[in-house]
Amino acid sequence: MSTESLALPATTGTAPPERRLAGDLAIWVFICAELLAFAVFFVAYGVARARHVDMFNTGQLTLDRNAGALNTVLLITGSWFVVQAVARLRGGDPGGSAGRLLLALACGGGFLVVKVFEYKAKFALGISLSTDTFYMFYISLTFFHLMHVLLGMVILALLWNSLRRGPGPTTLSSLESGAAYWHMVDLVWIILFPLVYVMR
Amino acid sequence: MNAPALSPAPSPATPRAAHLVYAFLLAATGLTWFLGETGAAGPAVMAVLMGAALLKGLAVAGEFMELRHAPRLWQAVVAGWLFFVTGCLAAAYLA
Amino acid sequence: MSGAFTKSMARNIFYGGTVFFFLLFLALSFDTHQALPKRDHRAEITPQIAHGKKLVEVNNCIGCHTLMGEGAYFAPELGNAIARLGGREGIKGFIKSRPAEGIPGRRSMPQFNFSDDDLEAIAAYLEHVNKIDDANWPPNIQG
Amino acid sequence: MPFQSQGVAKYYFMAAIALFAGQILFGLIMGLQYVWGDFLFPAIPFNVARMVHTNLLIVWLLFGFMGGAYYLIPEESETELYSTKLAMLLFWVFLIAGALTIVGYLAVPYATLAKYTGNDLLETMGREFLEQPLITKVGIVIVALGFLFNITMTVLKGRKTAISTVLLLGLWGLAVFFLFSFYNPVNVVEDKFFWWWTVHLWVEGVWELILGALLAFVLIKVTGVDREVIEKWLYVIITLTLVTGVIGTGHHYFWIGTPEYWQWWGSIFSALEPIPFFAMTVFAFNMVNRRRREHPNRAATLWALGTGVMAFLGAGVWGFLHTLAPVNYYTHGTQITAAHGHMAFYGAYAMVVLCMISYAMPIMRGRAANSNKAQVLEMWSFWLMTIAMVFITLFLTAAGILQVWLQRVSDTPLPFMVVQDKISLFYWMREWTGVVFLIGLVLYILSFFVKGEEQAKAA
Repeated sequence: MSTESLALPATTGTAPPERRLAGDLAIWVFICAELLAFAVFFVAYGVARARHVDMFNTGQLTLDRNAGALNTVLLITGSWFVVQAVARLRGGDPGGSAGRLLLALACGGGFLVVKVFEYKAKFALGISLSTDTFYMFYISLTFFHLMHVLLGMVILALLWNSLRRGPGPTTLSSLESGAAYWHMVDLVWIILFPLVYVMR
Repeated sequence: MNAPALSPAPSPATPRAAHLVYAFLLAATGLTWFLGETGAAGPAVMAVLMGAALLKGLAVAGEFMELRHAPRLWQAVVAGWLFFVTGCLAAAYLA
Repeated sequence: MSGAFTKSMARNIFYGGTVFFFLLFLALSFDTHQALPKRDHRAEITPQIAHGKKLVEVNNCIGCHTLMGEGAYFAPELGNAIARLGGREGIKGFIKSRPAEGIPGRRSMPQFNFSDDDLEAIAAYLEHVNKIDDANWPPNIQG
Repeated sequence: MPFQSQGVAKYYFMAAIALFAGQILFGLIMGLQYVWGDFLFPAIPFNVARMVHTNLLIVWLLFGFMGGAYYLIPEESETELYSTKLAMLLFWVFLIAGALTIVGYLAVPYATLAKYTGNDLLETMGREFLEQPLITKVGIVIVALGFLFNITMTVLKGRKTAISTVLLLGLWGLAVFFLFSFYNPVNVVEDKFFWWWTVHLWVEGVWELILGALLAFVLIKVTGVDREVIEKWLYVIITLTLVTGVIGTGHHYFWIGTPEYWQWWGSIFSALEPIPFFAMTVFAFNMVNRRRREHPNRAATLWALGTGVMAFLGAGVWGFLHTLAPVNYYTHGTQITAAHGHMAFYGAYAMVVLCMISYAMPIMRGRAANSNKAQVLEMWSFWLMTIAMVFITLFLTAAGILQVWLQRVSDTPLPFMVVQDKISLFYWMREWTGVVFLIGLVLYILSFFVKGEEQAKAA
C-alpha cells in the first residue's frame, strides 16, 4: 500500500507511478470490438422494445428472474476469483492462482447449468427464435452471451493448464489478458440481466 | 495506494478494494432481483435499475479490469461505453 | 511494458474469434433449417415446379431479372410476377408473345420457343415462389 | 526477384489484365443496352453480356490472386516454388478452360450450353455468378486443388510467416466455400441460403484474408516497416473482418424466405462490417507515414493506399448505406446494390490485384521500379479509373434513389420499365464515365510499354 518497496536509487519520490493497462493490448482491441457488438445489440433491443412495449412486458414476465439473478451472482463470484488469481500470481503463488481459476471455472460451469435448465424450460413451451421479437431478442442476446461465457471458460482452462505446468515469462500477461476478457463477459451480463429480465 | 501493481516485491494479498467491490456487486444484484420480484415498473424504477447497472459496470471496469490504474484513454473508452449503453437504453425506455 | 501488443496474442484472438463466430453462424443456420419448412412450403413442390425451376435456371432468367431481389437489375422482379401479370395465363401469354427480333430501340425479352408444358411449369414455379413467406417483400406489386 | 520460380506470376498477371480488359468491354456493352435496349439484340442479349462481364471479373481476380500467391509465397517462404511446371500447366488449363467457357456463353444459347455440358447430371447452372457449366466448375476445383497443393508444399518446406499463413487460409477457404456451388436443392429458399455460402463467404470473408495478406506483403516491401508491426495489424484486421462478416451473411437473409430474426442479426453485424475496412485504411496510411525507406516504385504505394480508401468507401460506406433491414426493404435489388457492387469490387479486389501487379511486374522484368515516365502514366491511369469508378457509383446511386422512390416508396408506384425510362439520363452518364474508365485502363496497359531513361536500381 506504500511506495517504499520501489527501491529505485534515482527515484526522487515525486514521479507518479506509470499508468498501466493490465493485459495485452491486442485483447483490449478485441474487447472493444465485442463491447461495440453488444452495444449495437442492446440499442437494437431498446428500439424494438419501444415499438412493442406490451409484447416485451408480457414476454418478460415469463422469464425466470431467479435463474437470471443466480447467474449474475455466479458470474460476479467468478470474476472475484479471477481477480484473486491474478493477485496470487503477482505475489509469486502460481499454485494458489491456479486454484482460484478452478473456482472461477466452477462458477462458469454453474452458469452453464442454470442456463441449460432455463432454456430447457423455455424450449419445452415451444418458444423459439421465431416466436416473436421479444423471444428473438431474449434467446439471441442470452445465447450470444452464453457463447462468450463458454469462450471465457476455454481461455481460463488454458490459463489454468499453463499455470499448472509452471508459469513462464509471459504467463502473467496472458493471465491478465484472459482476466480482462472474463470481466468483459461479466460487464455485459450486468447490463443484460436488468434489461432483459427485470426492466418494465 | 496504486503502487502495488508495479511493485517488484511480492504482494500476495488481493486488494481490499476488490472485496468491497464484490460485496457491492452482490448487494446491487440483490436490489435488482428484489425490484423484479415486487414487479415494480415505471421510469423511476428504470432509473434505479440502469443506475445500478452503471455503477456495477464502473466498479467491475475500475477495480476488476484494473482500469483505475490504466491510461485514462482506456478508462474513458469503457466508462464511455457504459454511459452510452445505459443512456441509450434509458432514452429508448422513455421514448 | 505499458501497451504491449504481442503477435501471438493477436494470432490467438484471430483463431479463437473466427471459430467462435463461425460456430455461432452454424447454430443460427441450424435454427433456420428447422424453421424453414413453415415458410418455404416445401411440401407443395411438385415435379412440375421442380422442372420450372430448372427452366428458369438453364435459360438464365436471373441474367436480366431479379428473383426475390437477387439477380440482374435489367428487367422486372419475378418473385411476384404471377400477381403482377394476372396469374398463370398472364405469365404464359407474355413469354409466348416476345418478338424474336426484339423491339426496335427498346429492351425486350428473347423468344425462347417454350413448349406448352414448359410454359406451364414456369408458371407453376413462379406461383410457388410468390407464396414463399419472404417478410412481405417486395414493398408493392411493382416489385 | 530473389527466386527464379516467382517468374510464373508474370503469366498470371498478363492473363489477368487481358481478361480485365474484356470485362470492361462487356461492361460498356451492358451499359449501352441499358439505354439502347436492342443494341446487339438478339446476338448478344443482356444476360449473356452480364454473364461474361461478371464471370470475367471473377476469373481475372482469381488469376490475380494466384499470380500474387506465386510471387509472394516463394519470397515469404525463402524457397523456390514446389513445382514451376505444375504452375505453368495449371495456368494454361485455367486460361483455356476459361476462354472456352466465355466462347460457349457467346456462341450458343445458354440452354444449349447447359444441355451439352452435363447440367442434367448435376444441376448447378443458371444461378447468379455461378453460371459456369458443370465441367468448368469441376475444372476450377481441379485447378484450385493443384494450385493449393503447389503453394502449400512450398510453404511447408520453407519459412512460415503470418502473411503466408493468412494467404493460405484465404485460398483454402476460397476453394472450400466454392464447393457449395455444386449444391442446388430444388427448394429455392435453401438454394439461395447456401448460394450465399459461396458468394458472401467469398467476398466478405475469405477473399478479405487474401486481400489483407497481399496488401501487407506490398506494404512491408515498399515501406520497410518492421514485419512484426505489419503482421500484428494484419491479424487484427482479419479478426475484425471475420467477426463481423460471418454473421454479416445475415444481411442477405432478409427477404428470401428465411426467418425474420436474420433482419436483426444481419443488420447488427453487417453494420459493423465497415470497421475492418476502416482499420485497413488507417493501417495503410499509418505504415506509409512510418516508412523507413523511399521505395522507387511510387505507383505501387499509390495503389496500396488507394485500395484502403476505395475498399472502405465501396465495401464499407456504400455497403452500410443499405444494409439495415428497414432501408434494405426498399433498396433490395435496385441500382443501389449495383452501385455498391461496382465500387466494392473495384476498391477491394481489383485494386489490390493491380497493386500487387504494380509492385511485382517491374521486379520480374529486372528492375526495382519502372521509369519515371512509365510511373507517371500508371498514376494517371490510377486516377482516371478510380475517379471514373467514383462517378459510376454516384450515378448509379442517384439512379437507384430515384428508382426506389418512383417504384417503391411513392403513393402511386410506377412499373419497373416506366421507371427505367425516367432514370435513363443517369444510365447515359454512367456509360460515358465507363468510357473514361476504359481510357484509364488503356493507359494502364500502355504504361507497361513505356521505356525510360532511369530504369536502373535492381531490386
